[in-house]
Amino acid sequence: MLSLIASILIDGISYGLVLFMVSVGLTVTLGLMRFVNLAHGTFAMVGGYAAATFVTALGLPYVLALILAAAVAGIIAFGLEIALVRRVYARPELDQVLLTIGLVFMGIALSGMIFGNSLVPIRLPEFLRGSTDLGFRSMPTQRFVPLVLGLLSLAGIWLLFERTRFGVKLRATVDNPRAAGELGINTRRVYAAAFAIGAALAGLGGVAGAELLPVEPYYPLKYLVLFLAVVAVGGPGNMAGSFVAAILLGTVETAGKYLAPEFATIALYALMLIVLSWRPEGLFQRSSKT
Amino acid sequence: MTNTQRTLGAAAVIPIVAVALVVIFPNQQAFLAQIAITALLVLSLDLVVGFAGLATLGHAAMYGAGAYAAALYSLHVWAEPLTGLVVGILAGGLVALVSALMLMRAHGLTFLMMTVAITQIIYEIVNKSRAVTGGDDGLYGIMMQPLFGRFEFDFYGRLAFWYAAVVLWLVFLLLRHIAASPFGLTARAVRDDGGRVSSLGGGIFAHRVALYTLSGGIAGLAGALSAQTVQVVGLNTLSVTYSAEILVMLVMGGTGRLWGALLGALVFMMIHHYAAEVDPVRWMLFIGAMLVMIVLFLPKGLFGGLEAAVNRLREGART
Amino acid sequence: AETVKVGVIGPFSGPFSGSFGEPFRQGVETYVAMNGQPTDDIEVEFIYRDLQAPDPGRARALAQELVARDGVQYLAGFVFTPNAIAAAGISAQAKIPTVIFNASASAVVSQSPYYVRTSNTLPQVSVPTAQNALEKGYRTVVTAVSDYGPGVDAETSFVKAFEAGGGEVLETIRMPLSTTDFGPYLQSIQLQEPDALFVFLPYGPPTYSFVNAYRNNGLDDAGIAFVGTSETQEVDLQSLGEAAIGLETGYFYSAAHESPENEAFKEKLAELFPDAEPNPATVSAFDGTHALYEMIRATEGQPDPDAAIAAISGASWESPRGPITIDAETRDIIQNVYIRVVEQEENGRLVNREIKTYEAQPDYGVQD
Amino acid sequence: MAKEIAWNSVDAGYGRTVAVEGITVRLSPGEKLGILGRNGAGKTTILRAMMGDAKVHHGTVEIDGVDVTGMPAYQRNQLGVAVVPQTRDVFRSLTVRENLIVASAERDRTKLAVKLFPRLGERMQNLGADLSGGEQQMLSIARAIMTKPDFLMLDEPLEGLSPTLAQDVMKSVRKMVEETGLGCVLVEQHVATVLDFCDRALVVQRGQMVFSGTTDELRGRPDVLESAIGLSAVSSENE
Amino acid sequence: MNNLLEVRNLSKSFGGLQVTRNVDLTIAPGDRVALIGPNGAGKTTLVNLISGVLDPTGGEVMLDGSKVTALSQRQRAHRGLIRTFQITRLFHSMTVADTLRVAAIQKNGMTYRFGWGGRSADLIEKSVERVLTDLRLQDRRDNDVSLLAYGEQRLVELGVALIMEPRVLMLDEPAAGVPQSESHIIMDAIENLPAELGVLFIEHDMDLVFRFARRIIVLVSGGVFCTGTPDEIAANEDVRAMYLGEAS
Ligand SMILES: Nc1ncnc2c1ncn2[C@@H]1O[C@H](COP(=O)(O)OP(=O)(O)OP(=O)(O)O)[C@@H](O)[C@H]1O
Ligand SMILES: Nc1ncnc2c1ncn2[C@@H]1O[C@H](COP(=O)(O)OP(=O)(O)OP(=O)(O)O)[C@@H](O)[C@H]1O
Ligand SMILES: [Mg+2]
Ligand SMILES: [Mg+2]
Repeated sequence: MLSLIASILIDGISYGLVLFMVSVGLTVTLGLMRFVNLAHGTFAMVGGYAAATFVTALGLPYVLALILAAAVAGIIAFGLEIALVRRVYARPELDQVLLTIGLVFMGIALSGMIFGNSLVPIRLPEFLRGSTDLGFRSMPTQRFVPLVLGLLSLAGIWLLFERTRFGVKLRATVDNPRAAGELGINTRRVYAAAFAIGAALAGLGGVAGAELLPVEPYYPLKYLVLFLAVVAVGGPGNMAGSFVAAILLGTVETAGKYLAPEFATIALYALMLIVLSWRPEGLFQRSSKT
Repeated sequence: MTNTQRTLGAAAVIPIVAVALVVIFPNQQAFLAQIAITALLVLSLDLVVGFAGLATLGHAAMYGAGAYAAALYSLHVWAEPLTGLVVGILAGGLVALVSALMLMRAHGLTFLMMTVAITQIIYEIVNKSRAVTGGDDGLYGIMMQPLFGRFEFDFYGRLAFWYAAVVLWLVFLLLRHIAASPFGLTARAVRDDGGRVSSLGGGIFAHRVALYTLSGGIAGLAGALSAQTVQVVGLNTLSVTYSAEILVMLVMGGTGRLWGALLGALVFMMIHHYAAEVDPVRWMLFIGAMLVMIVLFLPKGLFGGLEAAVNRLREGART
Repeated sequence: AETVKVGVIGPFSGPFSGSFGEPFRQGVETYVAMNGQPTDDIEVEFIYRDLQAPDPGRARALAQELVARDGVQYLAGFVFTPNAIAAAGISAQAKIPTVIFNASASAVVSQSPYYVRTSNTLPQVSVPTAQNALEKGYRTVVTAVSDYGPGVDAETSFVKAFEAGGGEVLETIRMPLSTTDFGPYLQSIQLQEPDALFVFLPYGPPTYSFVNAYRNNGLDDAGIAFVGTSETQEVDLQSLGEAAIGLETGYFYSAAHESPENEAFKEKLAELFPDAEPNPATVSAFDGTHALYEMIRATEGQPDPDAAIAAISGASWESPRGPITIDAETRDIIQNVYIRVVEQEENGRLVNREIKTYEAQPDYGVQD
Repeated sequence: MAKEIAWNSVDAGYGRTVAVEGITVRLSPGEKLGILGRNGAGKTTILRAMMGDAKVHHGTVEIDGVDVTGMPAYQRNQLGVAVVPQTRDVFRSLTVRENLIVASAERDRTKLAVKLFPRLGERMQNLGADLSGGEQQMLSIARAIMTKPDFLMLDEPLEGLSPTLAQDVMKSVRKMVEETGLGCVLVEQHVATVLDFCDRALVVQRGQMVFSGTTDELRGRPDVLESAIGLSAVSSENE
Repeated sequence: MNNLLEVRNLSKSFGGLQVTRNVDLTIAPGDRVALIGPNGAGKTTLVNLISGVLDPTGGEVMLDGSKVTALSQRQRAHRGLIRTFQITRLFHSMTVADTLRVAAIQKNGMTYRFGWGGRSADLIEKSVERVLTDLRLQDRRDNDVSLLAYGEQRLVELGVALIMEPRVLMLDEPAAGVPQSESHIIMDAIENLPAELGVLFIEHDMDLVFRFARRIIVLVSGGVFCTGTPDEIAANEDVRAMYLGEAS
């Protein structure tokens, strides 16, 4: 019994960390920037393909490839932001939906043409392969990647967006771009930087989560609901919220798999329904501290 | 133009386009029937998206409910088409009503994700009820009786098309009427600022539930049409992916105007069909680029763009 | 020369294009390249239509349009059961002989008197797999399949055959199709300590994640044998990498099948499509094209659906997969099922080495 | 420091519409310009033209001799112009402190803002959305001042402020004008306030400039006040 | 005397911050009461509590002698308790006339009508016309409200309240943003309301307050500081020092 609970927690949390890693970029672009970024998965996929290419074709070490992959995703996003995305911030959400869905379609077609329609594995280095013995059971070693990266990026973005002036500027720009500009903020630059950071994090997540969500052209559509769920349940724009939400969703689905295997998916969605009915703004929300 | 002229003009559009389509595409009536049914579904979606201002990825839940209900009705109760449509409306409306009670206090991303959750749960339940629904293999064996006891459903889809087109036409006229009514005006007010409407004594929750149920009923009707004309109902009718696809059609056409829904469905289906025919491998690239272009250059969707072009022509003609 | 048109409906784009759409086209074109036209004065023209996913409405519309507008005499392809069933109405009423390249539910072929199948059904491969598991001495198994039509078919027929042979099924797990993390399932299976684990998953990402999870959660160390079906499919095999080595599966085609027919087929395929893997789907389409040729020849290119179907019913030939027959009664395929084990060749490539053959397996059907 | 700001025969509006026409004014440091006019006359639009929020169809706006027409707002602010918009535009999802930090992270400045509006000091951790109307107005004024502008444009800044506070605000602004040479544009509905506070005034009627001159001159033009502002009893109210 | 509105011992806190302290207040038919006080005194909050936007932490609101504290904003509106908002809240996609129509539809319970026609529809058109005329907005009837100048939006905001034919009307700074020269349009409209109506208005413009109020309530730090006639308040040294300053 005890070991069952321990197993549920271990598997749930480690799955939750993967969910967090693949969604963390979206907490920036959708959560903070309020840009309905359905193309989040595209940047994650770009990161994944980049890492696979760096490791397999160029023989770079995994860790280096990971960092470069994030950079590649960030740079591509930066270009897209300047060319397309910035034109629709002020437009209705549905226009953003349409634009990013367009990007998703194009991303799918292009990656299929370049990398083929089958999945592309990212070869793990020796020290991440196989399993690690936890004493009473074992766990895939690779799962430590999302663990470490997840905590690092949580801390990093919390510091960046809650504790620096850049973060305040970004939130001000999102709140009221006109007023922000009139107070001397270069809103375009702030947006472009934030979008690129979001995409770079997506790229990182794409690599870190690739064992569970393997990289392939349809990646951006297949897992879209997953990304969105984490952000919605956590409360858009709330980093800690997304983190808790990811762990919660991961654990509940995992518990479902252990206890009622066929109903794991239903459990996950029922949980989502319950949380969102109970707290329509997500688990956490900013409020006045009085 | 007087109001009556305008109304008559609007009423004539669908029949004229339907005839034109049949003349241009004489051998593709099953495809045309698909377009008409999809247009009906997108029209119902416009009530939620355009009139209530709620982006949803769960509209297929009602469509699928209508489709399965009409299919089961024809398999086990009576294979008469018109009563089957009523069953579809009731099923779609019922699913909408029940989920509206949960949904209608939410909005934005929360609403979106709740619609996803509901749809996925229904999907899983239908998938698991294999004995009744056929699960993932689909529900098949539907043989409809002749329409009005006289017109046989032919495998070329001729009757299917006219059947769907007439239903679409009637629903469109009905919705146009409703859009201009006190109910429709209130819907727009609720979308703009619900809190303000309740400060005026309006029951926004009840109003939203009513609107969502109406929309669900029409989605169910579209589902029933699909079940009767395709004769197979698959789980895809209940999928989030399909919900997303019709949302794309609607936004592409232009929200809140009803015409946009029709135009979006027609254009998207046509382009998808022919792009996929010309280049089955790369058509997604084309469609993706087209969506991006529409957002950039036609901010009010295809219908908004069409309208602007017509206005410019008129102005040009005048000067 | 006179032209006979064949409409091929399949997922030439979308998530299934890698595992089905592309192999379909490769199979057809390889066959044509190897055999030329059916006769000197008949030319076959293949018209490909894209149908990404299960969507009966579109399936029906495409079939109708191919028949009415494009004037095809034959239809072919179909990956998903509901699509094949939706097109059956057209096939039956317009009398269009149709060769199913994949859709594997048992009921498909019976939906139209003009349906012929050159792929497989799940009972067909699961029953011999169960027999093999029994022969290897496994007494207890847990089954884990994806929760969709084929998965359920595989589970039902495996369980039936395994229990009929005296084995015990400890638990049957149906995993939702959207599952990405298989760890918990494998951990809980491990707790039950079965002799073996029977698996059926669709191709692509789920297979990849599952096989990795099987290795990384230490099931093989715990001595729980992997009894698979299509998991080491050639499309996925190379990307599975080391994790796949040693896995045993039962299926109807291995690219490593040793026969002159297979060699010729692989050689031509590699010549036409250097990046292609010879897949079960490629072979199904290859054989399907053979069936089409047989029917066209028998009717001399004339639309005579009943004669065409009569000509193919009961036909046998040597396919790259081994000997096959089209059942004269059911128009379904009868073929060998091979037990294979994944090995690494000297050049580093992984192959499904055939180690055992169950000959001339019919569709056992699913009765539940 | 910017030497002057100028509107050079500006036609401005929204989209294709033109809301104001032929606006020509300049303002030097230490000057106080009042803008008067009826509802919808175009007062706000004149300020917006300077910040780039209204479309300038014709003419130019300049800051210190630099033609800034078409420049993004943040550059105009960096050149020394700040605005307190009529709609206040506080960042609703940011706390009061963050609202202030956006404008400037300098501690001294924050202190200055709190000194001007002690009430804000008590509400530092509140979200902008939860502030009372008057508090939002204070925040909006404080924020603009924190960007250290050379020219401050105030669009009905006293709206919603209690009478005592309104007097304090005008005093503080006057002090800044005198001490730092701030140039100030004041859109006000109280004619008395404009006559009392400003050196010069601009009266707009239906988008047209119908008067431009010193406030003393305006006092002597009851016809303008009557027709453009609809005030017949100016003199009596001015007591 | 029967009061239209009676507020007893009303309190509200946000977390640790008490914004409304034990407020008692009555409004009788024909009352024209001004609510004044420093910024942040809790005036808007009080209106929010009375209209049902916020739930009080203590105390009661009575309408026509019956408790409405537990009722929603909507139900209170149905009983004739109508308010306007300090920061205008209009339907941004609508024209002026449609905005007023929406209000009239709610007023007449026509929300679930799926067509125009019938006598109540004429009624609606008539009341829309009347309000447009009263507020001199006839020219603007087909303009989008979001494109109006701010002052005009304030007028529409008031029009929406008027069309509801309230019994108790609470106006939160109705004249803010309206040029001095035009504030009389608003005040005239208020003046011309049926005599038996009770009006509570918040205003910082002392000219208007002293001209129109027959009773003034001064709110400080959430509590009622004093109540009196305009003359009494104007003469009150404490109020002068704290709030009025040099004004009047
Ligand atoms: N965003 C906008 N889009 C289109 N027209 C607008 C917009 N804002 C204002 N207008 C129009 O421009 C004209 C001038 O408006 P403006 O806001 O400058 O007036 P104002 O003098 O500031 O009035 P107020 O005293 O009411 O603030 C008005 O007729 C108004 O309807
Ligand atoms: N949701 C909230 N959370 C925390 N504090 C709040 C909230 N709402 C209002 N307050 C505070 O309560 C106090 C009273 O606000 P209220 O809006 O009632 O003031 P007011 O008297 O209307 O002022 P003004 O004249 O400036 O409009 C303010 O200090 C405000 O910051
Ligand atoms: Mg203005
Ligand atoms: Mg207030």
